[in-house]
Amino acid sequence: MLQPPTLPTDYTVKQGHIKTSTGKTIRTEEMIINMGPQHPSTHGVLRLEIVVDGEIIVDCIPHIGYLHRCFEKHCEHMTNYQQVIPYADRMDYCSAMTNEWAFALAAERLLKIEVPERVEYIRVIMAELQRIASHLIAVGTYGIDSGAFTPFLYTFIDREKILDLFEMTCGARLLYNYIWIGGLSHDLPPKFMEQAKDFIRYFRPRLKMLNDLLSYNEIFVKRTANVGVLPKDVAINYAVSGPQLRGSGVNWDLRRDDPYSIYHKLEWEPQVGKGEMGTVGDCWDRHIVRMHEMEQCLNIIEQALAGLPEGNVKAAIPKRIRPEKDAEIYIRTESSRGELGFYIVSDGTASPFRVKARGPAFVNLSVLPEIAKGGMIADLVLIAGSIDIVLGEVDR
Amino acid sequence: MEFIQTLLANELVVSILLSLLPLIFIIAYALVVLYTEMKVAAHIQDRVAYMRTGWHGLLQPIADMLKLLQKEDIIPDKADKLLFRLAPIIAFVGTYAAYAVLPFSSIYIGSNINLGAFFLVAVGSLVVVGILMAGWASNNKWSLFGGVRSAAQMISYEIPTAIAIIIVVMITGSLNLQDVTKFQDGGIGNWVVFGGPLPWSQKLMLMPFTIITFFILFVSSIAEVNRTPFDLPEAESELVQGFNTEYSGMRFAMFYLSEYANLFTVSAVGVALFLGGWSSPFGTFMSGPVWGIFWFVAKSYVFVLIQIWVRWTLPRLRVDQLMYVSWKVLTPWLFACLLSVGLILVL
Amino acid sequence: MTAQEIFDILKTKFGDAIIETKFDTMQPWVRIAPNKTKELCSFLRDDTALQFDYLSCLSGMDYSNGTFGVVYHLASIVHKHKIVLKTFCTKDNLHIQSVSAVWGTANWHEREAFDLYGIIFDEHPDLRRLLMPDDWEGHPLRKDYKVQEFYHGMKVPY
Amino acid sequence: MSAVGTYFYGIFHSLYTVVVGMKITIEHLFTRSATVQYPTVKMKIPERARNRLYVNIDDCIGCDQCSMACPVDCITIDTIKSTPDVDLGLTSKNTKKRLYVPRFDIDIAKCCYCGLCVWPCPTDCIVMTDVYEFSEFDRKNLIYSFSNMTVEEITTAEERLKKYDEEQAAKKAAIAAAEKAAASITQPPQKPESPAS
Repeated sequence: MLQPPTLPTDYTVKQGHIKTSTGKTIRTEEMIINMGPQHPSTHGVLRLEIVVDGEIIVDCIPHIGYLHRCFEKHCEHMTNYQQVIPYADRMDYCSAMTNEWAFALAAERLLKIEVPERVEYIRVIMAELQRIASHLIAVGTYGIDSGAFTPFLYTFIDREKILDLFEMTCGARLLYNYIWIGGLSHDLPPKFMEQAKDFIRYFRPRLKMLNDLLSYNEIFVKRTANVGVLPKDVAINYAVSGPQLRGSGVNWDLRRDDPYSIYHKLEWEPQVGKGEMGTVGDCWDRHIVRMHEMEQCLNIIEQALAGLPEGNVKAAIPKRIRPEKDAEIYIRTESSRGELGFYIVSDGTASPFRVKARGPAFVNLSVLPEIAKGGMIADLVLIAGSIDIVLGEVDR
Repeated sequence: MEFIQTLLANELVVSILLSLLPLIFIIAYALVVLYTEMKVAAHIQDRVAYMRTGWHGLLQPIADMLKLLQKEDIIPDKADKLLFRLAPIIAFVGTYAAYAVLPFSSIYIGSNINLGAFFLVAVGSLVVVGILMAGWASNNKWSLFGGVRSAAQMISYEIPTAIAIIIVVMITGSLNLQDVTKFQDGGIGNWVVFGGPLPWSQKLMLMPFTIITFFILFVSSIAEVNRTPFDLPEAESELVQGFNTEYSGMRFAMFYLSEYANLFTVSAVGVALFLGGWSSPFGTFMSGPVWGIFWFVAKSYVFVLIQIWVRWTLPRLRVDQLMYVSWKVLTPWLFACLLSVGLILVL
Repeated sequence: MTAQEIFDILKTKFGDAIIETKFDTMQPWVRIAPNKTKELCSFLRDDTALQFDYLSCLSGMDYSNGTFGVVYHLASIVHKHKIVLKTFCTKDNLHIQSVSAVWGTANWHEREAFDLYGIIFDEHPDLRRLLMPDDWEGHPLRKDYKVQEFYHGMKVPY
Repeated sequence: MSAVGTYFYGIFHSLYTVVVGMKITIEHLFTRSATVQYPTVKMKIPERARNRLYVNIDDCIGCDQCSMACPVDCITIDTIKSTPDVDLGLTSKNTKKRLYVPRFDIDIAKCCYCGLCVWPCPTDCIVMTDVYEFSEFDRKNLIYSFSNMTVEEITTAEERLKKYDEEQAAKKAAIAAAEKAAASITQPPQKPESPAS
């Protein structure tokens, strides 16, 4: 066995002295606190080892892996590619649809399958609905992080409506196994169009309400503006993606910049943080980018529903999935949290030789120590919340 | 029988028994407020809350209390055991003692001392000691944060509270809460929040300042009872319940009780000082000692409802913003009010 | 810029460090020497014509015949082109130069590769296990990995 | 804005947004709740709901495809071949059953409700039902056995197969022997190869 190299992060606590007004000297010491794994605002089982000077954070060391479920090892042991999809669902359980799409897309490119156009449209509708659902969780839990409990419940009411749509389509509410390699498991049910349109009509005013209740609430703005500022260059250097990158003012959306599926046919605008309330790239920007993105998602869904062609959704599902030997591909898609990439290497057998999942939450989290320093504990909670991590994807 | 009679004749025994009355009131009131809070919170959030125990879950608070009473009393191994045990009691005593001077009605007041308002401010800060103790004794860093935050917060917000009380005292001319209430007796127009029973010219000039003062007292009273948006000591998303993280069962219940009792105290202070206390808003209509209790409790209850409503709407402030609000907003505005009210009264 | 052009630039600049290029795959890749990664990647990032400022993915690999490797998927936000770099090492000499000084994101990716494959990234600032516990035995994603019987008295194989 | 202006604007703007928020919440205080009283009131489950698995064992032909499709290996199927003299009947799709299924266990605790097992089934005998309330106190109770064969039936089937196999083996041996004999009769024994010249 290889010995791991020495561990450089054994943090030595700095000590100092303070003179009081009476002339006494008091010894001060930084304090190391464990935040998590069982902490309500680490959104799962993230452990943050924070070094604090009073309430000011001096250093923050994330420890992950508490929810490691060996996704990559499992993939290598599946009997076929199709079986990976339920596992991919469980990576980012708040946004399962985009996960399975990413994997299916990678496998399709590997097998050189073209899917029917109807499938593409339905996938886009589903992925955008999922993005709204995922952002609703992000926004709602962000409300909780900031101390407002009520928006969380409101977002969950809206999310339920999306989950109803999903359940109606594929029978599952959270982990769908809906997007298959080469197609879909079910066609849309007859009432879907109507209900989806109802949802869009219902959801627009709700978004405004959420904005009034939370986003533009002065206390919330004061809590999040100018907090956890992630500058553009650091964001790119850390390969941050999704709403977090756009919140930092980088106009980068894989749906437009590395287009897949039918996104190039639809009209929409990536939302970018403008520093409306403070600095570009602060927590409020990341939050408002999510809020605006939901509106864009509604636009995309409307267009996709309008242009939905007829066709068979299972036409291209292959009987045997066996890519060429040594074929490999890295596909990146824009999931709810950012760039979700799958690197698949095939050895010509029915099961993949290697699957690497590049989770957006994993990469986005790695920038946390950079932006958390200098803030307060209360800020750290909000910074971690604004990254919108899902530990299932961080640990895979 | 005779023994009981002699016992009841004993002044000490009677006063002990009488002093138990507020305790019963606190517990009953806490249960009612608990129920209200849960129901209002739930309906604000489009839920329904308790529905199973009793009609619409009316018995649930009692069940909750019984559950807390019979839970195991866990004391952490590394805790400072004496302080740990003492803390909830001190916190509770702090709130309980305040009930001594609350004028429930024109005849029922625990102790009609001349320094009533002053006593309230003094005794109210005892809660800080209890909470700080709890935070320290738990030997938990998060609890310590909660305790220290609580101390800083309560001490900062004592100042606006005290100044607001001073303003009322300037208008009414007494520190005795019973006198303050009597001063406002005789209808809604005589309440201090609307300038008190003064000549119209003075009243109109005073009104903006008294309203501001009342509002500021309301804000700082929310902060004093550690409720959202000022719930930093508990802050479940940051400090995981702060100072009472390590408490369970009976001791936790005492903190809980003291929190709700405190909620009533601050509302009652606001009511007694600004909203006419036990006096009926309709002058002589529906007034009297028994109606007095009704009015006093009802007015405080409205106060509590508003606090609940605020709690389930707003996010939480950060420590520095909390201090900002206290020192840079509330206190200077109150000083301005103090000055203006003084000038108006002198004129 | 196409992969061909990028690889040509790299070849003229680095010569020997470019071991092999392959174009007939779905995504063309270039194999580089394991001890030159940092230098080469800094060039890729800083050169104005290339500007690969975005490290999409860094994956450890076990090619099951004693060869290990790391695959870098680079992208450029400015120029919107991507390339794939590969570097190989053998089981007896699992050393690859770290690129975490070039891209911050490589830090955690490399820690993950170290954790799951045991590839040692030289000059890495903080090479600890990432997903597995610090005292876990073996590197689970290797093809010949055998799970340990007990971990702190807990039975491991389920 | 000047510092003083910002100060006053900040205070009044905060109050304004707080009032806006409180207006929203008080409106919700008087709207209908979005939740239902679960055990007494139940949400309608759509037709396609994927919940507990059910196997119609009469239709099962023991092809093992569901078990192979399962990503978590929660289905265990044992089969015994039937002998030609036994007729196991037809499935509802009029295919002939050729295998006994003495064991068809689904460990529903492991099941991930992905529905992958439903699609490959040639006789549509494994389906996902809309039953979602099946919690148990003991995990063993979550292993559902769908096979309806008794122990005796299994043993007789096994014995019959054994016997049949033996018979077949004997027959085969006899045929082989007969062939050999026939071969030895029709063809003269091979001559030893002539030594290389």
